[in-house]
Amino acid sequence: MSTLRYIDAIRTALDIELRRDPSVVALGEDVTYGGPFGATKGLADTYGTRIKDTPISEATVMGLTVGAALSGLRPVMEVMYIDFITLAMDQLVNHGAKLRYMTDGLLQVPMVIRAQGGARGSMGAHHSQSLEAWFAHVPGLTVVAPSTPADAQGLLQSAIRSDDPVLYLEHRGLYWQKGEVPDGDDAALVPIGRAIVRRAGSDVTIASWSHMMGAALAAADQLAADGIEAEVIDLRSLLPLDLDALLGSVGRTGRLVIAHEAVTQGGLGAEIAAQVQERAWAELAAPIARVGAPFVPPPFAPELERAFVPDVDAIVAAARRVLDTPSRAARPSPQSVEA
Amino acid sequence: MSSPETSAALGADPSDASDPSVMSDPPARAGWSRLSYAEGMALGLREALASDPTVRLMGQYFFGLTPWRRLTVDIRERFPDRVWDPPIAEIGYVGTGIGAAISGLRPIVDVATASFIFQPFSQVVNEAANIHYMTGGQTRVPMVIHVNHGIRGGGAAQHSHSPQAMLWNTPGIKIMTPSSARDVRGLLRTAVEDDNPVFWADHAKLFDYVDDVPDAEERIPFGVAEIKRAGTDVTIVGTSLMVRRALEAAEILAADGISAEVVDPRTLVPFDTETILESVGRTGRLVIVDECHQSCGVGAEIAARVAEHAFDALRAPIRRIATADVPIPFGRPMEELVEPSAAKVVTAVRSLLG
Amino acid sequence: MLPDLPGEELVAQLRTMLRIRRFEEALIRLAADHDIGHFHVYVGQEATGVPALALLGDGDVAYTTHRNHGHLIARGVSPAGMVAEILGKATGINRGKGGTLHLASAAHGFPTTSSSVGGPLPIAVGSAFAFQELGLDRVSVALFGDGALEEGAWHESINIAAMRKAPIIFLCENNSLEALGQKANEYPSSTLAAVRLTDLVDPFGVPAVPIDGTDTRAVHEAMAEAVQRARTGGGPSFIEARTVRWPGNRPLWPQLLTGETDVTFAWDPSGIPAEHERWWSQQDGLLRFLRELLDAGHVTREQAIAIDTEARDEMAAAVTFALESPYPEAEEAFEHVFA
Amino acid sequence: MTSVPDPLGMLERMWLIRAFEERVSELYARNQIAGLLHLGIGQEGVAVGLAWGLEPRDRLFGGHRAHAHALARGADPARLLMEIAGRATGYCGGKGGTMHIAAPETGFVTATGVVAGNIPLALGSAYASTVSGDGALGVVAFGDGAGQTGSFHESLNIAALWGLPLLFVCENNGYAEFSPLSAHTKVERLARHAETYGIPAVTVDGNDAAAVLAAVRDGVDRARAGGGPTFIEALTYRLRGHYEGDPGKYRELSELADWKQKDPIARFVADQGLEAESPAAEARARAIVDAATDAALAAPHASVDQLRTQVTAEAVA
Repeated sequence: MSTLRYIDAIRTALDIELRRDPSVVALGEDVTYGGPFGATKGLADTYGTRIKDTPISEATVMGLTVGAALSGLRPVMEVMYIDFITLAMDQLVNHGAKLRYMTDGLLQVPMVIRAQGGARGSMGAHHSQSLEAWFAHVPGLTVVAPSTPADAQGLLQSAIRSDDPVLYLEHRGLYWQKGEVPDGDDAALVPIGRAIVRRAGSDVTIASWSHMMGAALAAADQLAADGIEAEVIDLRSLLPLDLDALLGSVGRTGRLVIAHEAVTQGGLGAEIAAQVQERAWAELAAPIARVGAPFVPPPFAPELERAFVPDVDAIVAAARRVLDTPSRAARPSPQSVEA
Repeated sequence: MSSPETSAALGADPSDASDPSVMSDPPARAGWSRLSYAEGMALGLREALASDPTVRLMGQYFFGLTPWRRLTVDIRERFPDRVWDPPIAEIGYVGTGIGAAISGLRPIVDVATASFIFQPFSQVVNEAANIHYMTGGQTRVPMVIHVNHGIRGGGAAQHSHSPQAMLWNTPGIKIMTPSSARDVRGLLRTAVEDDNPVFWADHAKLFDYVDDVPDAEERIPFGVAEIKRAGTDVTIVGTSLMVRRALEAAEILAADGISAEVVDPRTLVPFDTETILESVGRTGRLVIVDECHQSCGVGAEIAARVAEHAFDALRAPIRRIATADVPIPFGRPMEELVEPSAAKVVTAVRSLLG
Repeated sequence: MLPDLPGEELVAQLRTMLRIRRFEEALIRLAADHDIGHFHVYVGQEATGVPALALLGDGDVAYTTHRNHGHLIARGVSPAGMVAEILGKATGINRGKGGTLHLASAAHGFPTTSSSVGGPLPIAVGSAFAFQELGLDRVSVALFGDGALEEGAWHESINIAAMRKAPIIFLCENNSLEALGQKANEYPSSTLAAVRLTDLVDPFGVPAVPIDGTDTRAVHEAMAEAVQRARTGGGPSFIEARTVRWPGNRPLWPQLLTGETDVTFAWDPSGIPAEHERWWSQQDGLLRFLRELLDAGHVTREQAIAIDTEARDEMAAAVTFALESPYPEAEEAFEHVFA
Repeated sequence: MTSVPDPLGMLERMWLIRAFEERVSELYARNQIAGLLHLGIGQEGVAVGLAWGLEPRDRLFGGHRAHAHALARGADPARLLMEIAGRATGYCGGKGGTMHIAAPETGFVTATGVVAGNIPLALGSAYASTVSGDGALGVVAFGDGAGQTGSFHESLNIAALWGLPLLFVCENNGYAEFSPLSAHTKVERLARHAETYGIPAVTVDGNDAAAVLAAVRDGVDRARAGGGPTFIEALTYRLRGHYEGDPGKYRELSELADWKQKDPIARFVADQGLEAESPAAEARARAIVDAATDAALAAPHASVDQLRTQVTAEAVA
């Protein structure tokens, strides 16, 4: 085990995979310098031209990454702020995500898009968004969002080894957090599509991911002080979702709160709620509560930014709300549910 | 009744198109006309151009490549200086539309096939949607961005998108998804007069549907759902073309003695949650039919809201009928399998009623 | 050389340049004690923006970028409201919702400011389009750095502007001389293959001139010609104003590496520190302009010091105003999503 | 006259493309093919001149008008037609269709339905070969409509900056969708843009397959020698509309008649002295297309069982 910061874990994952596999390359604006936060710092010293600076041409660099992936490389592209992925949406959505399907598997696109986001540090509406729901809406993509250094390393290694286009979402509010990471080339690997229970409990399930996990765990601590045991699930993988883990937990607790930093409306919480209400109909004792950002662009002022990002109190309040709903054991049983 | 969708197939010469005056039945009642959806669109565009000299059309594929595109020719003849054909440079011309809106015009910008919205996505979601907010309310962007969305027949993965769910997750842009000649005309008038960017999603397979439209000018407010068919046993919420599929399903269900209520939200932003909750309060059951992909689609948000706010009224889980979570395949049998259909709605309703 | 303008106008431009310089210096000092996030300053480019924007009239618009502070002051926006905005205060010009990246003042002809590289270019073309269609005698100016030329938005925008003969001026402030990462082209730009930036313009038939961005006469004349061309139906123009990157702009966060500006350097080089001798004696456009004004007798040393003192005092007061201003109510976060 | 090493092979392939495209047009008119079809009749000279200058390992990316490019590189006409007709046995199992054909084993990697969307893909392919050292060139064919897109500019810049082994082949057929080029840009020759970035550029008569081949060889030689990208602008003409069913009313009939006089096949036959061989070559091509048609129409439609396969490498539920 080593103690690493989240950002160091990202760099370690890149280092391991670059060393293991000569087809891995890293591309992006200023990546030889290390990028704005140092995720790729020093890699160019070891791997030379396999660390490649690009012009500020997001659309083309995304397409170039797709083209490199279907020509034998495993490129890892860094999008400096996820907001700028909007400039490259056509190449990501219309090409990277679809080429395997459109060609019925004649082509494959083993690439990773690293992008960081989140409303931290007063960067305003063009540098602060959480956009995972867009990508969880696009068939063909895989979307992961680690919350700990161990997952940051393990999921990035798995993403690079995956034969699919993976969107790897970092949160810059996590970069300096430290955690234990297993040593070795394969020890840290985290399978894609598998959630993890961060805290066991029986009264209410709180599902979250990325930076909001910290608030979710803090909320569980607060609830525990009142004797309420919350089970906290870190989804980690957003497409595909580990629905079995969620349904298992909700089967025990009967209550679900979904907390994310993205705008609530049209967010991934909606998809989770829609699936769980359908498939855990009989077990649900109370309405599913969603905690997310209001339907506004990320504001700049620190006060407004704090008001925009959901906090521990919001999660606690949502948990209390669903716990206050009288249990409905006598809910009618579901009809046959189509797969 | 044979579906008019088939006649919207691509590729026929406009001169082969049936004359709309022949297609349209005599007016149903005084002061109303029977118009196809495409004619309703054209009427709305003409009225908007006539009523406000600052309205401009940027682009020329409002009617896609369907025979109805001759209506664009008609508009161009009436307003020769008000239509601009930009190059294939969506970033450039959508941005041009934004700047023009900031500086005194009310442009209606056509991005044509909805899949192409991903080219100027940054202009739409980072610029148009944010400007009013980022400037603390100083600057307004009164523009309409038009697309033809959805599975239109052989469009495959790059010409069949329904991107409105992604934009529903994007604060600052209004969204209209009309389903009838009357709605598209009336909503368009409201959209053009709105001081915000409005995303206007049409479906080429709607163009031939004929409905009554008032002869007088009409503006339909945003955020007001319409109950397209009243019923008591189940609520079916549909958007855009899926309203038609929902109505077909309701017809089939009626033959079995099942009374379905069909609700058309008409706009996603703002969204009329109340009307749906009221309907579900009466029926206790909800099926949502929408053409976005299911994962994080329009149906997800509606289901999550209703599941939270009508928890006690619901007598069965909410079912979503959406486009399957695969890129849109090209071959016909596969295409039919992925898209939402009346039959799928019927099956879902029956599963809820047992 | 000096523009062919009355002495009092030139002195007014000197005042504006000093106000910009003192604003940016005050901001850098403020950032040492207050977390104001990432910001970009206009130091070293005052001699471009001030004479260029002085040629615009009421109703003309300009679209600027992340490096916008100098442009706004040049057109009369209140520095106090700008600092307040940068601190996210309720009295900020964007009510705390934009911050340094998005400073805008519609009343002063800055309808919106985008921090997406290249993003404002087509929007600026759109304003020119509207002026044409509405028959208004107005021009639109796109202000951008050389990096924007790497974006596809640039190519699409100039093509449309050229097709339409739109009344627009593309004013590219290339501040990359002596910047990091230069390539061996005639004029440095980190990631463009074109030998000269103006080569990118030539195929479109748009008049394009490279000028020394510290030569106020060159700026004035190129801009006057471009404005005249736009107002008389001659279509777009492209100006590349070249300046040296101020050493304090090289770190990720701006720093006063050269020390604060000392106007006496203009006439007393003995005080210039050796390590920044080139900057203060040859590369700083503001001091060059002051030297030329002194030589031409438009201003005395005493007057220069007095103007500078006023500028310092104004900016100190602006900072005080901003610091003392209240933060916005959190509910402000929900305002202005829609008009 | 420029001599070419394999005139009969080139002629037969041009006839194959012509016969194939005419057949696709007929099938579409008979409603046996769905979708939005863009045919390249009249542009065979570019596709074949290009293909004959490449090696099998080189990777070509086509646009929405790419049947010709796939056939020129050696795609099986039957499997290609099956794909266009949405059959399970088509190259892409019926999932791609006309705008997304692929035959990677022939060096025709894929097509795209997005104008200019293929240019960055080819760029990435060329970049990959600089890393892997596999010696493959990236090659991209696109129309003049792509020249006004941002991706075009971004790609020229990166290709030049990085000195990528890449051929840009612009088929300037004078029309972007329904508009003459002059309505979309003031730039008459898109090769001008390439020169801006220091990319060697040449404009050739695209209806002269031999001239195209010569230009391609120059570019290929340069790229293989480490000399970076080359831009070839081939002037040609679309004898059909933008898509099948497009009445083409935006064009003058006299213009169409002029270009019919410059038919690339007739031109090649005359230039290469193949008058005696041409009828048999045409007959062979048409027979191949007849057989392909029979096979395609007899093939099973795409199976709905395959609907959810190949979305990702990991099977989806």
